[in-house]
Amino acid sequence: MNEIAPSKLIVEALVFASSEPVLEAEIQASLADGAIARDILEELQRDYAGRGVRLECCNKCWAFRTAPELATALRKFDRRPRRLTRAALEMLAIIAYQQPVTRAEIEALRGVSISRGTLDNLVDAGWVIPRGRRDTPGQPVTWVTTTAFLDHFGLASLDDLPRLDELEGAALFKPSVAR
Amino acid sequence: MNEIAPSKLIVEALVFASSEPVLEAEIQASLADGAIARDILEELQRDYAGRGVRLECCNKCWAFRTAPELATALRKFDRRPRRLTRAALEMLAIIAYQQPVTRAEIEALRGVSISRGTLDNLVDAGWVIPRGRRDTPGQPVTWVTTTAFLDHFGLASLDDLPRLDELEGAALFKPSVAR
Amino acid sequence: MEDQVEARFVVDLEGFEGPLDLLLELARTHKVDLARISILDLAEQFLAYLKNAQQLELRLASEYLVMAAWLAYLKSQLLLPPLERDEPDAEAVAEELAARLRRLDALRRAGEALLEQPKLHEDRFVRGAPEAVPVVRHGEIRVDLAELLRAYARVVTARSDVTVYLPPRKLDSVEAALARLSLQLANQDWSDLLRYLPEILRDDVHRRSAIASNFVAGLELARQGRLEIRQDNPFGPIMVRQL
Repeated sequence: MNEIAPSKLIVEALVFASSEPVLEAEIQASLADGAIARDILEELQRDYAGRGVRLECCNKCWAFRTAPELATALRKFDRRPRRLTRAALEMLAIIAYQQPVTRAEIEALRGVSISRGTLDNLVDAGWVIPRGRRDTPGQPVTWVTTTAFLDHFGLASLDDLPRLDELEGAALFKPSVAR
Repeated sequence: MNEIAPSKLIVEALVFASSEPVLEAEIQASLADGAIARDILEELQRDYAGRGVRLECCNKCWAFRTAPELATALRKFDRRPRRLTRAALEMLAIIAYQQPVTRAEIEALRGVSISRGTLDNLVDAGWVIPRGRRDTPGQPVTWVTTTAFLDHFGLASLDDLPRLDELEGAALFKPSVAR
Repeated sequence: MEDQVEARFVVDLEGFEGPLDLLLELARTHKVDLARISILDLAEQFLAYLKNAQQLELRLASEYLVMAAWLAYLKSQLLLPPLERDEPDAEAVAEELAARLRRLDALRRAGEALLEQPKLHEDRFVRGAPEAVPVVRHGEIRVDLAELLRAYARVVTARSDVTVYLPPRKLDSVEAALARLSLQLANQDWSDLLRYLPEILRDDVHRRSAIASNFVAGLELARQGRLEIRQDNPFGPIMVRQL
């Protein structure tokens, strides 16, 4: 067996040690000059493909996670299912697909006002955060999804969201949305 | 690459996801008939030998651990900008205005003692250095600011620091209301 | 029997997130192809649904009533031949509503698709026993001159907050001066107010306080009509005489 390069060992251990996704930049920072974190991570990802544990990448963050197809075999583990109300799920989907999006835009889409708690729940779960403001009167805050959202739903990036033809090219919001 | 036996996948994921070392008997219980936990675990142990992560066994309990020889190499480098603590900021300000000044004099001015780390932070930043000693009993070291300090704050010289009366004019100086 | 009849007509508006949601649900349950949705049919269903709800005296949120009124109007416009319409573009308005419903439906299905994903802590598990990795913080320190100056101002201000105890000074009181004047003025002709200072004056402050007290006491006695007081010229001696 060939000896594994020290930088690869360090990357593997660094990501493995954490239960949270580790920033690629942080991994790069702990490597000696010349070693490229991305290359090593992708190599590791190939090493772990087909194993019980996978190296997942989401939003330039990396984490080891058990293989999704083992879900039933791992039933004994504490499940922490988050029950989402229909309103919250719809709101999450809107933010995921339309980000950055303001509260008023979400309300316009759903045709109903949003109860305070619905947004709070999504923020508490760590799935959405405010980022920036819309350059319209009142300068409302816009909302985006987080890395934790991608991690939770096993998405490598927002591009992995299921495609919706209905949303393709459709100007969801009237010209009131200035960017 | 050969496909890995499902029971091996399960054992790997099970040990990975467990917060405590897992009893061999417990692993055996979660396997289908015919599979022997011990054999699988030892096979996994060989798979992980020489990697950044090891499968360790102690007292018939199994757990993944990062390789011990990496302990010193495993560091996370946090390059996010830091802020100075209030104590450090006040200390820096006192040194800037009162230099050369001893630690005891700074403590007398702030009315509280200074933790070692506070001064270390300023030294690490390259903003203050010890220079000379006070000609008093114990001959304490006196502290001064550096050129790096001037550079960081965009000052040509220490004379560029506003005087106290100028601070008052700038509304930075808010005398507290008599209580 | 009656219970059964009512049960058949239970309209649960609680479950709906506003009129659009109800419209969408109606479209779905009636297997309407959202791509070829007939707003006319849907409007009728919506109005029937609300009518039913009103017969059961359910309280309807105003937004449902607004939607009902709007749909009723849209329906009437759609039924009229184009020439007699108030609004020429009823079809366009209907199409816009249909498009909104399609979008909402798409987003709802997107949400449902999200739930199909292998979720963390349910289908995928994290490392159960994370290991602490030492963190070396070496980011640039971010602080500007204004913060530095504010900090210095804070230190200096805090220092000036110190409570200062001054030893109480022994001053000559007005009461003492009143007693002095009342006693010593008896049977005296015009005389200088300053003649009646205490015999022992510790220092200049004590002396000045005695002069002030004498003056105040003099004014008080004059007010009571027990004393005459005069000053012939500015800064001249103040003369007093008992009445």
